[in-house]
Amino acid sequence: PITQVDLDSLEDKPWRKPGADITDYFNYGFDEFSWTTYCLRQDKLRDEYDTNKLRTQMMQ
Amino acid sequence: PITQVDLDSLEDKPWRKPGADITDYFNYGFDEFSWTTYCLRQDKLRDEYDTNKLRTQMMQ
Amino acid sequence: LYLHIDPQSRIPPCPNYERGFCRLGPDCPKRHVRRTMCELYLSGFCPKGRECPNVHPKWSYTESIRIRAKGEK
Ligand SMILES: [Zn+2]
Ligand SMILES: [Zn+2]
Repeated sequence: PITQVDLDSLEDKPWRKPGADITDYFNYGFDEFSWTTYCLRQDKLRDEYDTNKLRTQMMQ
Repeated sequence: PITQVDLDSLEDKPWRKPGADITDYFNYGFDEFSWTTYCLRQDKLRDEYDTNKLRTQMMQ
Repeated sequence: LYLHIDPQSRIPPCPNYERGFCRLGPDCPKRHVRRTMCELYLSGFCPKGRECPNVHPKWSYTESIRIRAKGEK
């Protein structure tokens, strides 16, 4: 299942509208900047994990 | 913020008593373990991904 | 007209239970409404906001919704 939505893929950013409550959209105190940082770090962790897994498989 | 949680230190766990309905206490399908994990995740992410903190880190 | 309103609906929903946990359980004077949390919001972000059919529970740091931690009274 999709657990992370890429902000760049969204044309409409309703939380930017005046009067919008950002916590209706973002949990854990995230905003656009911190959510993007978090997603990048998650990807990095996954990439490192995948690379290590691949390396182990290749050495067998 | 609390960083270490020992569930066994909780003397009174009324939801564990016979005949108790855990959903009277926990919403969204949480139980004591997943709830504690969720609380810790809230603490951790709110602290680690604080936007001001992230920006300071990037400027160093 | 007002006579047809379910008396239960006049009891305000419990803010702790809305966050996820209320230690008072069945003894709570407020209403505990069982609901479903949004998976995307649980992961951190849901683009639907208030339009989402599932709940985006609001968080606030409150001792009362914590399960007691080590050394705490
Ligand atoms: Zn309650
Ligand atoms: Zn949602």
